[in-house]
Amino acid sequence: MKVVALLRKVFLLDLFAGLAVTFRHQTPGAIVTEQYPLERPTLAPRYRGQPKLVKDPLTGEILCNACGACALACPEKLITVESERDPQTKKKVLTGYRFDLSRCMFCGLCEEACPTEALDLTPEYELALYSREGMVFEREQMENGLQRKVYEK
Amino acid sequence: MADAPEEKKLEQTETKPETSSAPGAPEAASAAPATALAPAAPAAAAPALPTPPAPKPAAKPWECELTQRLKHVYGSGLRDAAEYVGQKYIAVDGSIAHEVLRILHDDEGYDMLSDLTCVHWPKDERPFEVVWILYCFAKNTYVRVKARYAEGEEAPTATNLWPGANWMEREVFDMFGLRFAGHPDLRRILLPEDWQGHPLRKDYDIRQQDNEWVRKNLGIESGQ
Amino acid sequence: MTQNNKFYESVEEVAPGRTFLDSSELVINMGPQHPSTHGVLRVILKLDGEKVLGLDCVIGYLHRGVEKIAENRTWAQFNPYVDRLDYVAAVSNGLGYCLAVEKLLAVEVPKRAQYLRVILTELNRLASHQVWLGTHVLDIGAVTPLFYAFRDRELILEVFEKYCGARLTTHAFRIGGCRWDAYEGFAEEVRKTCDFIVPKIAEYGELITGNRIWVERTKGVGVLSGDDCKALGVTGPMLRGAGVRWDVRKAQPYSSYDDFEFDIPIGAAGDTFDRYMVRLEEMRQSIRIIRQAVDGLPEGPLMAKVPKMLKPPAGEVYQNIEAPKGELGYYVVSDGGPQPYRVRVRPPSFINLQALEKMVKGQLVADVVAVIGTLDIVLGEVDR
Amino acid sequence: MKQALFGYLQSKVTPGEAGDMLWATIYVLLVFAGVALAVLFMNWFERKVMAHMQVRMGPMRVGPHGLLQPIADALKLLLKEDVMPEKSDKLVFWFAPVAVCMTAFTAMLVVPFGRAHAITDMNIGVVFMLGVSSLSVLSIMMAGWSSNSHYPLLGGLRAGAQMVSYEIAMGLAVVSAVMLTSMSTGTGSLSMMEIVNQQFQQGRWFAFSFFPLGFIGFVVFAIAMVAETNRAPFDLPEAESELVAGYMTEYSGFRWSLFFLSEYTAMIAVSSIAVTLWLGGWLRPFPNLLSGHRWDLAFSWGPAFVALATAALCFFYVIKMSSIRAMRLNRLGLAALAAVLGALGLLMLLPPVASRIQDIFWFSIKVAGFMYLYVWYRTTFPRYRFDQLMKIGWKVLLPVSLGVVVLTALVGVRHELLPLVWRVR
Repeated sequence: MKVVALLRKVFLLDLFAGLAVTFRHQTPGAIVTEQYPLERPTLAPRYRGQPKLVKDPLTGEILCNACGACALACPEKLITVESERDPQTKKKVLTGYRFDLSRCMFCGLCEEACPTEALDLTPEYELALYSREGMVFEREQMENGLQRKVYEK
Repeated sequence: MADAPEEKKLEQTETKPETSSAPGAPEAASAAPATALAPAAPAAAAPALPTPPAPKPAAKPWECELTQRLKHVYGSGLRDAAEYVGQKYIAVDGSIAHEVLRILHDDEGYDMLSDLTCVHWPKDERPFEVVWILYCFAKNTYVRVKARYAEGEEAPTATNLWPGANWMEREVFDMFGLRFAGHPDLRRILLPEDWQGHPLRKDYDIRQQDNEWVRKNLGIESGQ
Repeated sequence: MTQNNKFYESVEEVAPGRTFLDSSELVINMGPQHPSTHGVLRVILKLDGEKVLGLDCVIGYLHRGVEKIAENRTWAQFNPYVDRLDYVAAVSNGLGYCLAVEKLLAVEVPKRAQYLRVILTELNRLASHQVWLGTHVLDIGAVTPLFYAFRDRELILEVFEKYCGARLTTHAFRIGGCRWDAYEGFAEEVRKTCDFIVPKIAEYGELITGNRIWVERTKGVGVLSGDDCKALGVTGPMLRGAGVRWDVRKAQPYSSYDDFEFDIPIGAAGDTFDRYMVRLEEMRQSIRIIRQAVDGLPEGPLMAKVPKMLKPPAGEVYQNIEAPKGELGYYVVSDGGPQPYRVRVRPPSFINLQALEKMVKGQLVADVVAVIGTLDIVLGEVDR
Repeated sequence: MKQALFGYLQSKVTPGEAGDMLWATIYVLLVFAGVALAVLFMNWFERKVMAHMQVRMGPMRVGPHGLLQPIADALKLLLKEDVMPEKSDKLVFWFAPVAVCMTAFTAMLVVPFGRAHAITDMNIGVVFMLGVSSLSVLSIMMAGWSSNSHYPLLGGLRAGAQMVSYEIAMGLAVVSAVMLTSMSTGTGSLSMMEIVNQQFQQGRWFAFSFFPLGFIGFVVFAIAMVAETNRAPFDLPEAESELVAGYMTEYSGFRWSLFFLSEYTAMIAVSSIAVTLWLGGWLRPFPNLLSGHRWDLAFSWGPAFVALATAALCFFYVIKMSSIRAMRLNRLGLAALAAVLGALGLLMLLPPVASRIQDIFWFSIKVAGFMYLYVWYRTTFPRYRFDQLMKIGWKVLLPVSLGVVVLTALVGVRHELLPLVWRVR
């Protein structure tokens, strides 16, 4: 078999094999690039993206009972929950909710710790913002998402 | 992102149950809970569980030909030889650590030093507990050798037995400040050369580096 | 920052005024910002022309103090940080940490969770090897395999995204089992991924393995014998490339790896080419494991009975797994409190990187680049 | 006055030879503009072909399918600040890119684009081109040395050693081709025009004459030429992974683009030598085998066919492109391009235009083929290590080209050895 190996070596067959592979890939069908602003990918439902305070579909007010479990569970202590006790119902009502997205690593521990499924990390991934302070989400941003003007060229 | 340490200090003092180890051996590895004392911890931790939790794993003394020989040769030098959750370890006195390692390397055929690290027990008078994790390819077994060193004391280097220990010892020096006698090139490996303090010590305070930096570069006392 | 070490006595310090051109040897700085150091690794090379006289690795640029962070987080809270160690094989890091803590708690993870963990870890090994292949071959000059490898890796990241919600830093497992069940269509998608990737591995071979330039650039380069590996503590594909048939999944089986049969590829000469072949074969073996695990996925619960606030009994455990880079070990010490007392990560990349000097002394500059590629180091794990 | 101005047009000789300075300068400007345009197109072509081979799209944003990308790059490079390192040797640092551009463009002086379409036709044409292209080694080493930093120095030295050693193999391969020119008239010639005419008279491209020998000489030249221009498997002087960017590391902005320009020009120059010597310069394929009026007509429609084909392709993509507002301008641009190409194609169908265009067309198609090879190599092959590169240069290419020269000589002189190879008329 030495001769065949020698012939292969002399006639550069291994180089041509490599060339054939790259040539084969030139068909337009093989291209995998996605033109981002035109074709926007839809992500999996479990994707851990922008946090949102879930609203009860029937009554419209948020499910959060201001227990602060998420604030405790967060490794980076990014969430601050402010609440006050409602005199009649003796139950805590959520007044302020701050979520500092600049240091969040989207680990999902807050979502797990929430007893009433009020906090949900949505598959929304476009989180670019203009200022560092803007990264701290207040309560209304948490409820109805980022109000940001998306420019259509 | 370094976390403010005082909160941790609060955490650490109030919950660390000082399970006293076997009476009489003061520096026994406090990590190895005494078998004799009735374990109080698990009952309190999960009162509501209907079924009692699995019996708390405890360190069973580990008797085998090797430990006999070591006990025979070193007597009190061999502090403890036990097996915890199926993992065998021997705690030896700092001074004889190197010989034990050499015996394990040459006679017992532990040809790979899988890991070398250190644990800081500030309460002990010998705070630095150096851990060698050895592996023997022939017998496919792991063994852990532990030894304790005081503040200024020098641990023996393992680079002559396993060259792989070089960087690991440099890292222990970098993180704990424990010097290794006979190490070819002992200097900091992860942190910059002129870093103040050794971070992985329990009593390490990040501000000490900031103050140093401010003093050196700006010439004023740091306001923190 | 004066380097008070003898190694840095380049000419400028020895004879100020004379430029670097006057000295016989050249001290050049490869990194920390350099196209082929796989992250922020700085290698100071002492060259005689093109030949490497000596080198010194300066690391620590990506040091985040993960082990110190561990001491200020609860057991469950530290889990996401572990993904950031070897960010290319995040799932394996998570598996190692969870197994270590479960061993501390002496908790038995249900069979279904174990199988799910095996599937995801092996998929992650594939993805990690593909990143290795892409960057290693790119350093030696062929730019195309990188894009083919990343195209195939995309399918695996898709499975991760659908299963646990993140592509790279997955935080896929919890202490005591898995949090999510396999989403519907999980089995078909994993099978489809495997069927897609097997012919692609053959295609990498066609494009690279036969290529004489590749063979010349890798055969006999960066040789490390089996005994050197053992002495230096080098593990993983580096050790197997040197002919030692040792894999933690076979030697100390964990997470029901002993239910699957797969074989361990080994090389002969312990050079870059053998390690390349070992890793390619490992990708095929991983696919074999995945197929067996997906077919045999048992029904059953996902989480073991683990209290919400973990307080493992005081004690210490060393748990190691076979990460794509080598033996990844966790030496975990608990003092009975809600927070780990000490978490030590045995980083395979850090220990394998030590062998760089031995493998490259006397070779050429181009080989330093090839050897860094074959070491397959990730600086997140080297610096911790 | 008119005679003085347009007198040259009737003559069948290159302007340089006819001594007509006006038309010579016009030709120089034409060739300079043509090569610059080719370099711009080559920039786009390389990125697109490489992208498609790597399952990605390549530039798509600037203009339809990235057609305006080269212009954007050129503009960017002009506006970018070109840094001159403080400790560098200022004069040499400044002069290096100028010198490399000068040598690259002077090599284009004798390239025969058509029957009389060359700036001048020296009787030492080929040697002149090789001599000038070897000058570029000097400027690359100047660039490497003057940057006064480690990587460029290593890159410059590597370039010096590599180009010198591959020039010998190239020279010998050229010698074997030039020897073939003497087969019919007894006296060979170095002038590029003459070489092509010889191939026409001998009725065979030199790549196929004396069958194995000519082809081996051609392959040796093709390999040496890739090494000469520091490309693909031999691009060690600017090996990204080791030397960051080799001798070009310290350059930025306009100076860097000069290096870039000269690299592509050198590629065009060297592949035009290969085309002229082995693939019959401007001769259309099978000039003798398929001769006769009908074939001439068919081949003369070559350029028109190519122009119309690209116009159809552009039109197809105009339809396929998504019709949202953002892409409207791109679609418009592409449609305009399709219209222009279509008109050009139709224009080329007219016989007078066809016959003039044909020579230049066939020459540039062959050079374009070589360009495609360059890009194809760069996509596929890993990089040689420096000692392996020198080993191939000295131990493989040099003996092979020496053997080819000796054998060609033997076969040429002793016709009776011909049974081994095809008989020459």
